[in-house]
Amino acid sequence: MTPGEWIFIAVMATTLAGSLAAVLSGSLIYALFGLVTAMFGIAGIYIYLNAPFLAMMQILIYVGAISILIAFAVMLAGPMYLRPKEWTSPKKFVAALAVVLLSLLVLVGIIMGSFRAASGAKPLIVTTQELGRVFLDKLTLPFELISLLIVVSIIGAIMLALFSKERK
Amino acid sequence: MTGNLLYNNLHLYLFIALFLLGCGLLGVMYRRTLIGMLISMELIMNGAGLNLVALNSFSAQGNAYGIAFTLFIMGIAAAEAAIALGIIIAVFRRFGHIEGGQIKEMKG
Amino acid sequence: MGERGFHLEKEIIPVKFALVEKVLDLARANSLWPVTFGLACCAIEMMAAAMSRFDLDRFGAGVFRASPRQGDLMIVTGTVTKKMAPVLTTLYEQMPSPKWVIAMGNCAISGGPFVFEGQYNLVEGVDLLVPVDVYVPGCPPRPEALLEGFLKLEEKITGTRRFPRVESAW
Amino acid sequence: MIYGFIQGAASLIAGLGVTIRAFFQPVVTCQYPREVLTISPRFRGHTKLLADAENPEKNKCTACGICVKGCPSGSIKKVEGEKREGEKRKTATEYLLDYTTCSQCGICVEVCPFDALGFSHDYNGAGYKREDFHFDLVKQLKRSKVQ
Amino acid sequence: MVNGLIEEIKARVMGAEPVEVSYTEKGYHCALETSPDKLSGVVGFFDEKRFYLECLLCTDYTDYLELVYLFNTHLAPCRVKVALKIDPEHPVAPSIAAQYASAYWYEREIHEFYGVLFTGHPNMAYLFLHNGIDHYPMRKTKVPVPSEDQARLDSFKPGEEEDTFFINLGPQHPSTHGVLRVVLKMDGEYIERAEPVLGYLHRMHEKMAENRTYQQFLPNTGRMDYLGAMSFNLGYVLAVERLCAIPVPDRAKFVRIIATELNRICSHLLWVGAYLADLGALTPFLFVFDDREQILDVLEGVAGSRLTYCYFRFGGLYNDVDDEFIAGTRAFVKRMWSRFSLYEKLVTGNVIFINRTRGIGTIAKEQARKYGVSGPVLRSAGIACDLRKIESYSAYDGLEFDIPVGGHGDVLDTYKIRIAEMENSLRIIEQALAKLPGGPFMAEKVPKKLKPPRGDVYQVVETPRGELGIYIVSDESDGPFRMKWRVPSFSNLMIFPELAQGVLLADAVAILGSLDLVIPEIDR
Amino acid sequence: MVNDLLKLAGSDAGKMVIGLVGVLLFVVVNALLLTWAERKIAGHMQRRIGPKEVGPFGLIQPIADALKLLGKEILTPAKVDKPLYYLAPTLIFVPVLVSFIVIPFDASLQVADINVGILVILAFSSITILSILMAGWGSENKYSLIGAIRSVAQNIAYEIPMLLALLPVVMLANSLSLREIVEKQQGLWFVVIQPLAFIIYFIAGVAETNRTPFDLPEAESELVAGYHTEYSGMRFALFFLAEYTNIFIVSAIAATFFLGGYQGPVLPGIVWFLLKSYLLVFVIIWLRWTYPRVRFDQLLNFAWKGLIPLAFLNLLITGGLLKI
Repeated sequence: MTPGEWIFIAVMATTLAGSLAAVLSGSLIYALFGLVTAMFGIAGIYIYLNAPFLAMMQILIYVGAISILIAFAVMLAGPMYLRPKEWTSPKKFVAALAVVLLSLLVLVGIIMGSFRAASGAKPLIVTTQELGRVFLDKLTLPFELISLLIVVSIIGAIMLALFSKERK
Repeated sequence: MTGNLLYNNLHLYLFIALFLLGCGLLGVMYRRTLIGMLISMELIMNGAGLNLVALNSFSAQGNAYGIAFTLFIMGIAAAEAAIALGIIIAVFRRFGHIEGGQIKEMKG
Repeated sequence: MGERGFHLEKEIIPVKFALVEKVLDLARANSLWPVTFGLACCAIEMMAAAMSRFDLDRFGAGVFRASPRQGDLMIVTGTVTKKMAPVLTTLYEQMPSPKWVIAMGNCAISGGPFVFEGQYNLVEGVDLLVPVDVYVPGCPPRPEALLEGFLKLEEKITGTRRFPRVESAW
Repeated sequence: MIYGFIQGAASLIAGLGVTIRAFFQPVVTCQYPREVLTISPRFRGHTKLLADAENPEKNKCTACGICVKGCPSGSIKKVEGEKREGEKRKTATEYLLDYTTCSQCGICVEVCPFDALGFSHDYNGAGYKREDFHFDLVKQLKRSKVQ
Repeated sequence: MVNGLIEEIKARVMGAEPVEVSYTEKGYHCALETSPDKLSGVVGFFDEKRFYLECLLCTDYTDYLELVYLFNTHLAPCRVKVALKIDPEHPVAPSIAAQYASAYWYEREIHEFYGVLFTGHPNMAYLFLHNGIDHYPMRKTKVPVPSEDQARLDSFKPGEEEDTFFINLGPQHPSTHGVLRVVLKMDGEYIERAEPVLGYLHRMHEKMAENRTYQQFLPNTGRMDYLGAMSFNLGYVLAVERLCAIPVPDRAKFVRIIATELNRICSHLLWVGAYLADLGALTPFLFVFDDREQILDVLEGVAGSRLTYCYFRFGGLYNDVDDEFIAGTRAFVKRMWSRFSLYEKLVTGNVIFINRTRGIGTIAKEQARKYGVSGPVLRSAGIACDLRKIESYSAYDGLEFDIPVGGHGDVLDTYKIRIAEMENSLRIIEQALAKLPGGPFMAEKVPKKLKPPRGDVYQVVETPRGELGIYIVSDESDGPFRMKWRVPSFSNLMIFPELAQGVLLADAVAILGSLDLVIPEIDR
Repeated sequence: MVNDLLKLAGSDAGKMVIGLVGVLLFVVVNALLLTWAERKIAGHMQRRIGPKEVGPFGLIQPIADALKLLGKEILTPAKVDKPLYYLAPTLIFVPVLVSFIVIPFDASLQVADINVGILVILAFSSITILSILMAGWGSENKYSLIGAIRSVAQNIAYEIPMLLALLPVVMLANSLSLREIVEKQQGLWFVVIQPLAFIIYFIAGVAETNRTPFDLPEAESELVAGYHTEYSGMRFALFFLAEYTNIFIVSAIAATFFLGGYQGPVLPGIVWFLLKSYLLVFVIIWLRWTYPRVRFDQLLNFAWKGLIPLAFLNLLITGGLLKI
């Protein structure tokens, strides 16, 4: 195997481990850092899929914005000195077991399948310019809608925060 | 030669996406706090995005719709996180905790 | 046990590598970051020693850290009361070794002018609480005396004196 | 509002001007061990015994004990003297001062009826032991004579 | 004013017998004795007349305890001493904390030092003392603390409420300038409640005074407020001079003024620096120390010490000033006048500084009266009360200076007032230097051993931080029977919990800094 | 793109390693130099000398400090959340190293010219926040926690104007690669066309590096030492190192984007680049020793109500003018 493959395996393992940690860890802050790890892994995968722009956006948005927002929520919503605890009951082990078994099953299936249907095709290269053109030529309406959505959601979030402050 | 490389295999990407989806679903079901659920939701969204990009890279005919839609997903995720943050704070102020299962009274 | 009832042993590295240790000592002596621990009058003179006129920073000792975790040297400047004593020992314990203590001013050394019969609130000397390396007497001592204290401490750490001695008129 | 903004920016730039000017001005530091400030002649260090003007070998203290009573913090631990031949008063042979409890107030110097005490200009003492500053002023006087 | 007041008290308050006393001998205008049941009526009268509670103290005369309430008005001095005798076996007195907020801490202090229980006081927890105390320290006879009161020694327990976020500001924190501890109950970055805990530098000055002679206490004065040591020294010397009726030569009076004003500039300078350091700017701190060193050089030249001068003696000075001092002072005054523009550019005009300080910690006039604040903090509220002018002592009445007042009562005002006060101090120094008379610097007949007549005396001076009052009771021995220091920082700090309520942590630090606290003075 | 990476990773691994070692070396030397410079500049601004007695002009001072910190007892407070506490100081180094990979020191002196270069820096800089968060949360200290929360809020607020200020330059240069942006400034520095963007970027950059007047996360008079209150010895040194490297990175990006990077007459490119960067570093240090700290709400208001609308306006105008 080439070094590139080894790195790919590492990236994949990071992603899987991160997502598992995000779901299974007992403390929310660990879950959050699991999510961050998974996001980095996915960014790495995007690089392998020849979408470096997307990879960087992934980090910028998920790590730089969303996880920070969640971290904020963790800190604001738990009183600061109390660490919000997640499920640490036997349920956890049941769930972990379920996930592991399920994924093993899937993995076996995939490996069987992939040997049969290895496409061998090289991933497509999409440049940033092309991406921009797609956005502004063909997907103008969704693009605008998304911006509208974000604006609305920001206003909504502010309203929610303000509204609840009044109630207090 | 490149065709045999591990990372040129579509199925592997799909597997990762599926795994993320599974993890996310489990999290949404079993997580007790709203924030935990939110984290799991993000995993699901990422799985979907990964799926789109992978399919776009391997089977689209030279267009970039998949990547574009992944970017849309990111936008939606950001919006969702903002809203969720608002809701979580509101819920916390209202109920004093953020445990989803314990929130019974939804009106007012 | 030390003479005043506490453990004076300060070394944390059991096996000493002579040269490494020497270089480290040289570095430590030239980079004594004090914890800001101002108690009373002498604290003002300690500040004065760090200010433009005297400039402790020349010896690399001007980095006053507010967190005890990042300091090497505790300058006890002023009267230690019985209410303050537990705080002082806690702060001392929070500092990572190797660490040093300068008792600045007569109050810190012995309770100073505030000792009288029947006093109910004074610790008569900070060396009853933590091991003191250098004593700087005075009420308050001039900033030069504190600088001299730093030089004395350097001398203690490295074993040699790098700076000229200033003999004051008796 | 725009005016306020400009005014604020101007004030910030004025502040920068002050510091950069100081940057190019000469330093005011006295580099202590290499150069020393002149200490005022009235500087109150710890007390010292003064030598008799007529007989420099002898100090002026008569061990009367007034300073011991006058000292607010009991720093003067012990004053003893002996009467020598041909003199009217005693001369101190031992004068123990615990400098670590002294407050340098100068009351002892003021109350001394024989003007036997003065202030030393020892301004930069530092030592490794408390006991370094328990002075015997009679001995110190002799030592300073030797130097 | 005094006569009218006496008549009015007689008319309005049942059974009160006020007597006029000689101000020059006693330091207060009117004395009045009352009993516990009538206290509330008397206090109510003064409250209605807009007097402020200057000081509340207790004296142990062995066979009875005497509580002394000193009331005064801000602009026309009319100090009334209200005395209340209570039984030392069962010391109980009604609390007046509801009428005067400043009594809240004074009563706590008396409770822990004398064991007087104030009925109706909301919180009798200890302010100063540590856990090992088993007797009331200031009582003349050793009275053990009853076991049920021992629990109160732990003055503050933040651990009681588990669900809240507490922050301990201090006792060793960069922004408290020493060893003040403030327990903050937080709501995020906002402060819900602030509770100062004192006593980390309680050096027993008042107890020590009872064990020492008048001369022997002199060095303590400089250590109580090490930044305004001259003012404290002056206050003590004036009080003893009043008690023993010692005349002071004119030259000494003027030198005292020069030295005190130099020291005042010194103190204000240090405040400016330390305050800016609180706000995060360190360079002004070093600039002010540069100026300060010039003053210290001048003062060391005459007093022989840089910080704890102990320069004034009963009846005069420790030693005379020389030409070098006068030349040095002139040079400093000249230099200082030119430095203000630098501070203007670096600090006063700075938009960040203005935004940090404007509109926070606002004190209203009524609030200032209730809490008995003094000094620049009081003047920032718009009350032009400066004891140098209003109750002129030493030779201040011959000198011309202004009393800067603020309009808003916020932190920025206190800053501006302190800067203006420095300018006024420079003016005073210039005038005093011009007027400096010759002659002796020491009164001729000052006995070596002071044996003042029986009685009490009160003396105020305006220190850099505000009103300092010294109350001395003499029993004809050579040392004071009781000495009480009414210190400005103590009453200024009292207002902090109210000002800090609901503000950001950063603002609380700014407000705390603006009060210009010197902790050894509070703790005494 | 992948091929580039693979080439670097596989056949050209040597070059990569050399680049990384060089970057590491530069990071350390730069941070040591900056601590010395900071103390020396601060000293002279306050009319004192600063480090002097340790080595010539006190130049050995930072080495002594570093050695001392290395020789300190490795102290882990009992209450800390260990994984977070340990990970934070190391994690804070990732963005630092990644950023150096794409910064062009000279026309040929760049570890890798990635075509989304600026995005790499911006994306990875968010790890800094995460590690501050870990440090604050993991320390189990209230001051640390408040410092961390402040830091997060501050970074969110200032990342946006930072990005918005860089966008007009990207539009002008029509590229995300740092080298190309520098090349486009052959004749005219972008600071001439985009003065407003430069100022906004610089302010936001100062805020991102937590320097006075925006040093709230480690506000000494309020929070003791902020998020690194509980760190001692080498771990604390890592935070320090990262902080100074971040200052350099912010200055370097400003130099690259607005001041023509390594472009300049006579002198070699790297000299110009370092000269411009260190000039900006000097300005940042200069600011620190002049101003008081702003308050938390003022800080956020300044970003949300001042910088962001201004940056948007600037972006719109630039876009409009470009179309015309």
